[in-house]
Amino acid sequence: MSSRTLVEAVNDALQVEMERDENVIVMGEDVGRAGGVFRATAGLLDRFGPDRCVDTPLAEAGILGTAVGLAMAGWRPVCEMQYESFSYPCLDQLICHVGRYHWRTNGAMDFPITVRMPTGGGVKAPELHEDSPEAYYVHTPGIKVAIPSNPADAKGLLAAAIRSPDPVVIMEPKVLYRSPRGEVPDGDHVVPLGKARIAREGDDVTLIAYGAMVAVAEQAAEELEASAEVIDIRSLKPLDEEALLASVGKTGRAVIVQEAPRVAGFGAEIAALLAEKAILDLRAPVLRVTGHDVPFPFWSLEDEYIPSAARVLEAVEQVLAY
Amino acid sequence: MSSRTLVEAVNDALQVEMERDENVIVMGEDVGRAGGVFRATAGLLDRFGPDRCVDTPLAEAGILGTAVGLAMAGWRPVCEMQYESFSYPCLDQLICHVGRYHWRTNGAMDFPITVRMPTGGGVKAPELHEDSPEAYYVHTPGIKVAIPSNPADAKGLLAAAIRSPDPVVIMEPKVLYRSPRGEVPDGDHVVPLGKARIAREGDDVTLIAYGAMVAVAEQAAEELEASAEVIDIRSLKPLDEEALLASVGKTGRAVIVQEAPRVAGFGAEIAALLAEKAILDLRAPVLRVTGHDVPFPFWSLEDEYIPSAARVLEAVEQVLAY
Amino acid sequence: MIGDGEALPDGEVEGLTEQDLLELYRALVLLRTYDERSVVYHSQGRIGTYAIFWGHEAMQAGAVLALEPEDWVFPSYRESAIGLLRGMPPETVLSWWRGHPAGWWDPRTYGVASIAVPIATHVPHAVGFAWGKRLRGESACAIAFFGDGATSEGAFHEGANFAAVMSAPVILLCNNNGWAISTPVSKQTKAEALVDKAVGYGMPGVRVDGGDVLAVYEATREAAVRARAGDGPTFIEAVTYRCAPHATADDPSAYIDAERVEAERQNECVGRFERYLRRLGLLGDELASQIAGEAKEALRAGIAAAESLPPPDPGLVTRNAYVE
Amino acid sequence: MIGDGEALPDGEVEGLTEQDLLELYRALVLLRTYDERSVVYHSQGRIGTYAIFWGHEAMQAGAVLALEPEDWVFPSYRESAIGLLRGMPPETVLSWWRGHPAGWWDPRTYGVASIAVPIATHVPHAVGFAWGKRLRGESACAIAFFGDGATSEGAFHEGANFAAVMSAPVILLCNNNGWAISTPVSKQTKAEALVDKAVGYGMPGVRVDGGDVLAVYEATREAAVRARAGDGPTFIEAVTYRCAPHATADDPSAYIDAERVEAERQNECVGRFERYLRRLGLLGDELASQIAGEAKEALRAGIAAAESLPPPDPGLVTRNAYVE
Ligand SMILES: Cc1ncc(C[n+]2csc(CCOP(=O)(O)OP(=O)(O)O)c2C)c(N)n1
Ligand SMILES: Cc1ncc(C[n+]2csc(CCOP(=O)(O)OP(=O)(O)O)c2C)c(N)n1
Ligand SMILES: [Mg+2]
Ligand SMILES: [Mg+2]
Repeated sequence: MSSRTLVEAVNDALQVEMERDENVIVMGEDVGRAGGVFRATAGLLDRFGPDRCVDTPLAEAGILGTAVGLAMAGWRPVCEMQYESFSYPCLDQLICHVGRYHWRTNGAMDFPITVRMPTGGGVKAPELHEDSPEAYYVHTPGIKVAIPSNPADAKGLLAAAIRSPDPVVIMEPKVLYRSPRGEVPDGDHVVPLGKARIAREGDDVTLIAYGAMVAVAEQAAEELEASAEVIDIRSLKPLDEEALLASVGKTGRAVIVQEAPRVAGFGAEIAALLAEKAILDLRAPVLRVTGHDVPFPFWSLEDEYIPSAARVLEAVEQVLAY
Repeated sequence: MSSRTLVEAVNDALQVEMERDENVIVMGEDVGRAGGVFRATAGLLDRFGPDRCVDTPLAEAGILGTAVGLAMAGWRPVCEMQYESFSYPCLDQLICHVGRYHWRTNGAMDFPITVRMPTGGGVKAPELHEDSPEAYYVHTPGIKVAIPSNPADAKGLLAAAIRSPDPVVIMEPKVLYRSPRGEVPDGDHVVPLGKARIAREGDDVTLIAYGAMVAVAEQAAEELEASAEVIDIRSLKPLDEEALLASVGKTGRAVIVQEAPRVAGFGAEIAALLAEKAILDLRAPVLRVTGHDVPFPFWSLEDEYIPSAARVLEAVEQVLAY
Repeated sequence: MIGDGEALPDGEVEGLTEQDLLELYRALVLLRTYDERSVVYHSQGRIGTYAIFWGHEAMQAGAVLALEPEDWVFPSYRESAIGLLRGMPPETVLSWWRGHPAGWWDPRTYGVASIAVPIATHVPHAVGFAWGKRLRGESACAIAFFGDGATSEGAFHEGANFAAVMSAPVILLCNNNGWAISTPVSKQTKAEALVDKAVGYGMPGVRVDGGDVLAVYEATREAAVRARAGDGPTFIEAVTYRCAPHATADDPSAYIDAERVEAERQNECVGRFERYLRRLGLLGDELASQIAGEAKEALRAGIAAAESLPPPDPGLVTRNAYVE
Repeated sequence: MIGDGEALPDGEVEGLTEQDLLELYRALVLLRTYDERSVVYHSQGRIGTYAIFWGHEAMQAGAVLALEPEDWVFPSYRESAIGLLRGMPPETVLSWWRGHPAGWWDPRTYGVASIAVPIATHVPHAVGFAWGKRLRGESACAIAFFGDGATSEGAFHEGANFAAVMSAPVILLCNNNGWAISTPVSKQTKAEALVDKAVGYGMPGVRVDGGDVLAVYEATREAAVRARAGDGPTFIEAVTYRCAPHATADDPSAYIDAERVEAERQNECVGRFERYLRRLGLLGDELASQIAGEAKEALRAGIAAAESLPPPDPGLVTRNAYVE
């Protein structure tokens, strides 16, 4: 165990996985000499050389598109998108090829491609540095998506992604990159995709969150009179339905917290799951506390946009009223 | 009134709106001389000339990106994406700029851009000609989305989109392009965005669908013993919540039909809406009948993938059992 | 411009044996037969919409036969049957056009990637593959086929730039057939020639007569030598002309120049090479009809095999999106 | 290459009056002052992360002052303060970097589009605007500023190609400052010069010394004349060097060549033009310090105004996504 920040845990995962499998290749803008704008890839160039830690031209679709070809040549590319909003140019490759190529070969050929990117707001950055686009990725067939909420999971989920034969998108909440620190297992550490984490046990209401919103949900739970269970989804796709249904089966109430814009966001999928499979358990409406259907604001207003513990508490009070 | 196919109705809308407003400009791949691969833009080049019906280079991001500039110069661009799957390259412009630029000017400048594309399966076409990507568009702030299920709405919704000061994506179910025909009002005909249509009245269960799935829902309703109400959403964003809540308030049961892959599809948003605002009315689980979380199959299997009346009936029987 | 659309003979290519020349001819005839039969099968409702490549056979065969078996081919829908030159059975390609999952294949079996439907998006795949092989110290290179219209796409640009920067052993073969559906190349670019684009990527560019199989062969072979020597990618513009509709669903009458089409058909690439071989005395009526017969038989057997396949397993619609 | 990095004087530009030259100088000083003050404000926590453009002032001012007021400017984050040359108050730009909605503006007010954060995505906007103006029979043209790294993006490629095909009256001004954050231009392209890319689009390309304000002015003016004459777009490569970190958040020590930076700083563009004006006898200490004072005062007033703005209306987070 070592105490690490989330970005240090990401770097640790890359070091361990590159050491473990010489087919792992890290590529992206400024990942080499500079070690990444968040230092997630620091030290990889010196340790593994320019063939396995590649500074690419400034072209996201080119990065992901060539990664498809690299996978065909036997590599396991780990592509960094410098910010989530700059991953949009690669959606075309992701939807048309990354999520389809294994299927297109009747399951014969694997495409073990990992795409990792910082995500979300709270860092007072200029426009288009604070989006939360996970819904685009989750809706795409053939793609798996995980979002860690702490350093240990950041390492374990990234390791699972790199070892997975399937394409996985890992979105790292950039607001958590440098704090808080957490205890991270040294060496091999894998957190399997598809398993949620019960961040806090409780009986009266289930707060469902992922990424940076887990801490917000935990804070709300802390301030709450009633007993709230907090579930950290971790793996959006595949989704740990059992964990969610078990908790809501127990509490009968659910509040979903999502930073992304509300409409057709991932929270809707969770609510839909509950409306289908937990309807008899539900004693109250399923509420979503989310960002707004408006672009992420200029950062002086970001705290008004990002769900706060206060907004979560409001929703919880509402569902507890039933 | 004239009897028209859906694609003829689209063409009629373009003719009427281009005549009505000389700032409307149609652009896209093969929209000019060829009149579009589905003939949606037939006759526009001859009638309005090459300045207002533009054959563009083969570059979707370039089409939408230059449309942003054309709007800045006072034009109302109507961009055709040749097939829905070829709209993926323009997602970057759509998310970064089309949906954000009005907001970015503090609401000062309008971007009346329409993007229209054929969508969905059922036409026995090669790979990537039969996707249903509406969720990507609906989730994007600043974008409105409508999907017609019949010729009259195809004309009216497109007219509304072209006249709207906001960017609107119109997705035309290509399986309906050439049949059935329908009565379409001549001349001015606008179907306001944000209003659903009750396709069939009923009391026991509400079938919620849009685009090509409306006919599937209607067929299921037809074959059903019980009395089913069928709602044609038409406008996915803005969404007619009142119409949905009123119907489910009456029936207490809802089945959502969506052709797109299930996870985080638009149907999830509808289910989430009901789980939040209709929970006390719901007497049964909210079920979704959808495509699978797998790429749209080779066309010999498309009928296995696309929701069928039989699959809808199965779901309806389930909810009626409660 | 290597090759010469007018004068014949097309001139010899160093190192090509008579057997090689006949092999090229067999490849041309096989592709031509595949294409012509497919149009018939479509009209008979035995396959779905089909992208015709009549007149592009020399461009396809000349390039592929100039490569080594270890080299990978990245086709667009326009080169759907190019796997036949790598031993892929016709029923596989016919199944693709029949919308049957038997139309999928494992790219490793033939060194042929899946057919790319979205324009230009496979260019970066070929580049990444070639780059990846080079990183492994292997000598394989890759070739990507794409059209004139594809050069307008960002995917082409990003792929070409990566190719040059990574000095990937890849050949970018642009089939300039003058049209992107109804859009003439003059509306696609203001460049005098598509090969001019090579300059901006800092890679060598070659312009060849795509109807001259030997010219394409030679240009491709030289590009492959450069690639294997570590000198990076080459852009080849193969000038052809689309004498047929874009696809069976397309009616070009609205936009095409019928006279030009007629002229091009007169000078079509298979007959042109056949006349050349006959002049060289390498081909006589007997051998010609034998080769034609073999190709016809291959297609007859191919469509029979495709049609005798059991209907696909419905369970497939929920499978193969993920390994796990 | 127009302009000359070494020898001085930079030579005269036909038609430029002494007033014009002094106006150019005022613009340079204003931009330089804005940039240097911003770095200070950032260190004081008065603005957020900031993209430094020290050394790029000549490239920006030379281009914008060569245009007409009707012409639109499409800046990247690197030209965030370019609106100042169009009468935009410093507090607007400072507010942008302070993350305050007062940093948004109506592009029509100054003929300056919003700052483009995603690389190269604004190139098609400038092209569409110019094309649209031409369609209206108006004489306005547009200029897009972007960097060397931006040339690798598909958005640049598609925009440039549209510009040529539509013969849009647009100027594509590539600020080649040698770096994309930590990535040198040598890893961005294999082309000998970025201007080589113009060939592939069939548009004229010019390479100028971006540190020579008169060279940039002249090249831009000529491009604008071509554009207004209906002769379409021009690609201008302005060769500069990034003497500062990419942004206040960046530490270039890991990758930059300190000596080269020092050399470039010695030859920085504002001092260079100042020495030229002094040699011409157009500028003396008094006028120089007056101009410097005006700029300082503008910034002092600007930051004061920005800091005295009321906090933004929280209600904004739910507004302005839609007109209706
Ligand atoms: C990204 C994308 N946009 C549009 C299409 C539709 N489409 C299919 S073929 C074609 C024309 C392609 O022209 P070209 O690149 O010259 O190749 P050719 O068909 O002539 O071989 C178009 C626009 C597509 N398949 N992919
Ligand atoms: C699409 C996109 N990808 C990545 C980034 C992150 N980023 C910001 S500046 C920059 C480097 C840009 O270099 P260049 O184009 O040369 O412009 P310069 O910063 O040198 O002015 C990068 C990669 C971005 N803003 N947009
Ligand atoms: Mg073509
Ligand atoms: Mg730069």
